[in-house]
Amino acid sequence: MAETLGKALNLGLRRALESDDRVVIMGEDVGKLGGVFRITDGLQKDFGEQRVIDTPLAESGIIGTAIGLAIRGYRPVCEIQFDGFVYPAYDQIVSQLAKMYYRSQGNVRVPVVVRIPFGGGIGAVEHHSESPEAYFAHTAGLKVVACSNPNDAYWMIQQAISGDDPVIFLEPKRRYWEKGEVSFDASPIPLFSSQVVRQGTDVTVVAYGPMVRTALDAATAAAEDGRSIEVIDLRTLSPLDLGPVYESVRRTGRCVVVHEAPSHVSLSSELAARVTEQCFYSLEAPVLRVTGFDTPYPPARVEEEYLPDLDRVLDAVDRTFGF
Amino acid sequence: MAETLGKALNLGLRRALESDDRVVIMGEDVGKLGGVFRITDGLQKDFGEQRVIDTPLAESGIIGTAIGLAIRGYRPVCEIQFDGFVYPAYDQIVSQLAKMYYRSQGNVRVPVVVRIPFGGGIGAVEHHSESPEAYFAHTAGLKVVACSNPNDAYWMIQQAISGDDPVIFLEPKRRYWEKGEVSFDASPIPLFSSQVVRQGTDVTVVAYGPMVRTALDAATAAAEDGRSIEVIDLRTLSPLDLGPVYESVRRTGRCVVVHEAPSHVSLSSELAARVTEQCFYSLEAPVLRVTGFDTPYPPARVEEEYLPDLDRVLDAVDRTFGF
Amino acid sequence: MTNGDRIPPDPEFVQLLDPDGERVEHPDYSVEFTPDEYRGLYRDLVIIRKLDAEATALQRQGELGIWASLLGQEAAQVGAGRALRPQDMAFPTYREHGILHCRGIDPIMPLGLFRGVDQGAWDSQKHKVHMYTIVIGAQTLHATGYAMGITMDGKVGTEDGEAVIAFFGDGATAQGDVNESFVWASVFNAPVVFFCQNNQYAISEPLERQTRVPLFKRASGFGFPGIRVDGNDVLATYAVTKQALDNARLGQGPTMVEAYTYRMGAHTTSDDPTRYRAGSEVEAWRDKDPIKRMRIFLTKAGIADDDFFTQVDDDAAKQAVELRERVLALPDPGPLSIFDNVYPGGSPLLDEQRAQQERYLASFEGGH
Amino acid sequence: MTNGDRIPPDPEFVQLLDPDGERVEHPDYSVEFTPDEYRGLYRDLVIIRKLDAEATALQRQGELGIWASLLGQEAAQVGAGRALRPQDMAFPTYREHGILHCRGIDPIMPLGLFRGVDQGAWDSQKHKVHMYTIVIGAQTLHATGYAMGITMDGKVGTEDGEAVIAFFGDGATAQGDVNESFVWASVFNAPVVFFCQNNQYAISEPLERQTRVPLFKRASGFGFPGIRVDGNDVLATYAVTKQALDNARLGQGPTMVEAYTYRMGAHTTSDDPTRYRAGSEVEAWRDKDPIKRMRIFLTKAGIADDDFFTQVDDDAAKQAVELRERVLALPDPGPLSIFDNVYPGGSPLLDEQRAQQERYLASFEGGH
Ligand SMILES: Cc1ncc(C[n+]2csc(CCOP(=O)(O)OP(=O)(O)O)c2C)c(N)n1
Ligand SMILES: Cc1ncc(C[n+]2csc(CCOP(=O)(O)OP(=O)(O)O)c2C)c(N)n1
Ligand SMILES: [Mg+2]
Ligand SMILES: [Mg+2]
Repeated sequence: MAETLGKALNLGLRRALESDDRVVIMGEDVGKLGGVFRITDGLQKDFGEQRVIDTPLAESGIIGTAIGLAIRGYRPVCEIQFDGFVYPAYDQIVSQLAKMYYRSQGNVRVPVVVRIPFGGGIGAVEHHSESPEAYFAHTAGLKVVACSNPNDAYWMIQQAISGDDPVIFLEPKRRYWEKGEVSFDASPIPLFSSQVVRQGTDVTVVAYGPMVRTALDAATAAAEDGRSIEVIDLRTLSPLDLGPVYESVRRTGRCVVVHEAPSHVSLSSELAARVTEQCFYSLEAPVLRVTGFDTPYPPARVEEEYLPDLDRVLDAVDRTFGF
Repeated sequence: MAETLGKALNLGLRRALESDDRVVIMGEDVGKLGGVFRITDGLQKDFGEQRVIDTPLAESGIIGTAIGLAIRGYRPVCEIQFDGFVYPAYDQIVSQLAKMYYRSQGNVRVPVVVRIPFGGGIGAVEHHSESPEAYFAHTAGLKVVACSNPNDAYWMIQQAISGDDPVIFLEPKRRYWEKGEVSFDASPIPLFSSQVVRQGTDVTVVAYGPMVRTALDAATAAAEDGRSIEVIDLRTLSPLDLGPVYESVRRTGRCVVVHEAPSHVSLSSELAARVTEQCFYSLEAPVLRVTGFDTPYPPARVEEEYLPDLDRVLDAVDRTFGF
Repeated sequence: MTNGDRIPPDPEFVQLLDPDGERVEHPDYSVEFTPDEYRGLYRDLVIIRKLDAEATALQRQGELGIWASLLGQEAAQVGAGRALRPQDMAFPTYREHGILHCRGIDPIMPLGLFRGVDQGAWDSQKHKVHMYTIVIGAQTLHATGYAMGITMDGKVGTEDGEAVIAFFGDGATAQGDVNESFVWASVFNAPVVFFCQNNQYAISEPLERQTRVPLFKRASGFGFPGIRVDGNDVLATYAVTKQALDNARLGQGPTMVEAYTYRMGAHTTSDDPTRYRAGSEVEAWRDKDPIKRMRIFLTKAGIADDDFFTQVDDDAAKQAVELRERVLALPDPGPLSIFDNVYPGGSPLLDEQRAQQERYLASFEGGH
Repeated sequence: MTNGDRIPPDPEFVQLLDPDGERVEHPDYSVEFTPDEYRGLYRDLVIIRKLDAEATALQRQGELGIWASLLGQEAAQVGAGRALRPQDMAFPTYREHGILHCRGIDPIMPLGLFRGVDQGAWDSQKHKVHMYTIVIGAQTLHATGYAMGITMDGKVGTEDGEAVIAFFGDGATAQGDVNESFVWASVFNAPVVFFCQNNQYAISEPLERQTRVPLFKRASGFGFPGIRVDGNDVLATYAVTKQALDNARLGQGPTMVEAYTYRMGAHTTSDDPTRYRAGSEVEAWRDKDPIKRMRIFLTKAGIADDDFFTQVDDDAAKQAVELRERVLALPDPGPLSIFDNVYPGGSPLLDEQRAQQERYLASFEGGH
């Protein structure tokens, strides 16, 4: 069935609530309003105020109490309203949530999922278009995933909730309204795995979240020029699942990594470093990176200049052939 | 004159307080106690309670009020007691301090320096041995520096304070008690520059903060085996000053990056990515990384297993010759 | 849950002008305005409401990305804004368009942020209004630090001392930062007024999600006075805020003012309040409208007549048209502007990125 | 600034046993202990002081990395700890060794953290004491969330309902997290007792750096009761905490208890309090010693005699020796243990790192 990514998440959350009564959803405006993006639409109505909890307006409080609920045996799914508002909860996430299992030598599990709509491209005001994934991926003890399409959204959210790891679950907000096929019965591939989403032979383009669509569009455009791009959807940012990337790069000899976040000390740095180390003799060109610039996110009317797009991806692909 | 790194910082702060009466120092226990590491020892006594301000116990409050003071025209130097306690201030640092100049189109300057003793190796309990530099280096709008020796400590802290950029100033706490020559009159090299601290011809080892000493020790040991290591002290982590690194790697053809922080999405990822891109045809081996593991910082009695040391650096150096 | 009057105005609720336009007395607060000043306040209320409506219309027509309307909160803002003295400094949220108006800031200014051409670009030093802050509560610490600086500058303790006002909403009271700012202000006896516009909602969350007691009571636990005022009463809000600011400038430390009001519109133009509150609740508040009561009062007191009211409406309409034209004419920022003003001290890394991007953009012009 | 009695105990300060060992009456609080129970409390106080002293000695001898002593705070901890019922859950800071004792946790447990062999490893579900939390204030939110879970589980509202106690210090009251936990607890009417040991200092910072009014007053601004008790009086602390816990378990929501006490020693063994407080202040507090007053009371009341006191001292000394031996015998964690328990679900990346490190370590054994 074709669903929007947002609706697929909603359905995934609904199924998680149905299948385990320890699952609770919490956050600002998630109840009656159904969240500012309506991802939790209708859930409070159907599951009640104890399963879908409208919280006070404080992110540290949301994550901190979610940890307490998890210690009590619940499985909280927290919504952070926008990427730029997760930072007040940073201490609870990196010092508490990420480390509890380690510090307790495995005694205390805190299966908390933190949902964050992330990325730009929706014409929003400041703090509403951030890509904070590097901050979490660098943090040992957290797992970080990003979905890019409705089918993954539906399945990945359920997998994140049913596992015991604390998971930062990144949702490509500008793709909430894009439709795609969801197979409700097919059993999904494992959560922490990458996937080749388009096969190709000349160059490997690696992306995640909102940029997967961009990479696929670039591949389509390039095909018209007779250039064959393989596109890999990372899906998991921590830990990385680089097997498919290495395999691909060893075939293509060229690699471009795409994300919206600034480049300095980012996921693309890590990919470039690891792909180079593992495919040193296969690379015909250095791994190139197409990313946001190392500036704060700019005003909406100029965000298209900041965000990687089809042209910038193709330009980098071209440059890998210039070496 | 030979001073410890801690004392050199104290002298640098004193000189900053003397030379500009808008400079104020603030933080937990910085007054009478002189800070838990005594870096601000004697300063409140000599400059008064309005210049050296003991604050309530809340890091967001420290940075948030420092921003307000900066808007008022002051130049606050905030002490965060230990690396692991900076996270409650994360929002104020990444969303406010880092972005104020940009958001205001240059109208509002917030020359705040955030001093953070960082890194492990002192046998401390949890949260006292963290290396959070990647979290800040990834943040556009912040500058991030790390000193490694008394002379740099003395000069860099003054340079950080006198400039108008918000600076995260990382102090290698385990080196606080190590002595080194401080030239009080020599004019220092620019703050945001890297420096070759030992010349060599076979391999380039890049480090910063506490690991510079480790890299130098490795170079000494390697020299006995007839291997010549060039050591570069990065000093600035954002922006990076990679000219000296590129120049060196183009000569040596080999590069090892060392830091205590976990490797995933870290400074060493960035260095590996950039060095590879810029020195693609000079590299005889991939850039190798010697770092903390991707685990939370372990208990003190086993921290030596976690931290890069001379042997691990030499092992990586060896491995660059195995390609 | 809906949010009419269930957390009722306290006995301590300060009111000088009731919803029916009757002047009422209060033992501790009063105002003495000249007729001109009274008319000026009315004018302020009408103009900011009109400009706000124009901005909402602009958003509907796609000319703004989003708009945060102040509808219903005009009296709270004009009362506070006019209570400020020239030397005072204000730290707003994203909804204080009325404060900007009172500080003489060109009404085009806040629209840049909502149109997406800038992120708040007025001269904050000159107008003594800091830029808008969207991250809930963060500005209360900035305000407190700034106020500490006033004390350090010795600009407190006299009649013409300086004071600071920090704006925030009912929802913001839950944030750590706001509570930390209370700690700091109290401990350092900072000359700051915490002005909370309790408009009963934080987006969809009613007041009960943030507190179970009236918000102004929060202050006493931190060691400074809190007071609730009828935020739809411009006279009372003025009187209470002025006294709080004067106390601050005289060195008597912080005060929290809770302006009890109501957000008549949506949270922002992206919001749909019908999902979470009853129309009847909104109607009940319409009776307490801040402009209506001023108009009745001015009429009854013979301070203004229909000619005046018509004139004000005309002026407001004219300003709205002007504003619209100027918004439409706002230039988009240039493509390389994204690299401007990242660091006062510059950055070679960024210079490189800018140069690269410049070359990249130029490659299109030549026919890519 | 020093911190004797300058923020004076309020009239509301609850005391049942004065510094001279006199039983005093309080209109709202009383205790009824059997002689055995009285003696048990005394025993608790002496044992935790002795074990604490032993830990301090171990640190001095280099056997612990650091130690956070509870000296002076024994009554606060035993009073609170003994007021807990088996079903209750506690969230400590890093100083609640006395709470662990009352919960029957092996005294070796907290020492692992301070020796550096682990990061807190007791079975927190079994003993119903969460691990130590060093990041100031963070645990108060965990406690509140846990308490919300009690309500959701329907385990509140009856005499044998469950309650939670969250420990924190005077310094912690400045942290955003603690204030947010007050908001949450209040709004969700969570069955949690906020137990603040006001020991007058946060490292070197005296109470005046965190507040200008008594701390217990903070609670009322959030809509729940706050009460100050003589934290050096084990009877009063017990009575007040028990009632607060019972209120919580009965569904009456949160209470803040401020146990007014004094940190007699250094903040930790790394600290040098002579830099920031006068010896005379410490001396003045010595007169209020929690053990001394119990001993006088028990003697006068004929509940215990010198034989008993000697026996308790001997037992404590024996336990201290045992503890020492066991600390010295604590094995260091194995080199590869750093890779254990990072993720319940495991991580291939880490498996790789562990395997690499294992090979690397093995290379030395073979003669590198
Ligand atoms: C830290 C943070 N979290 C969430 C948001 C999203 N958000 C924007 S406004 C708002 C509600 C604010 O309510 P209130 O403080 O009452 O102010 P009001 O909008 O009613 O004036 C929320 C949750 C934000 N801007 N910042
Ligand atoms: C977030 C954070 N900031 C700073 C510290 C360093 N620190 C450890 S204990 C302490 C003082 C705590 O004082 P208080 O809350 O009164 O508890 P006490 O130690 O007196 O029992 C400080 C500042 C910390 N552990 N966590
Ligand atoms: Mg509101
Ligand atoms: Mg204390």
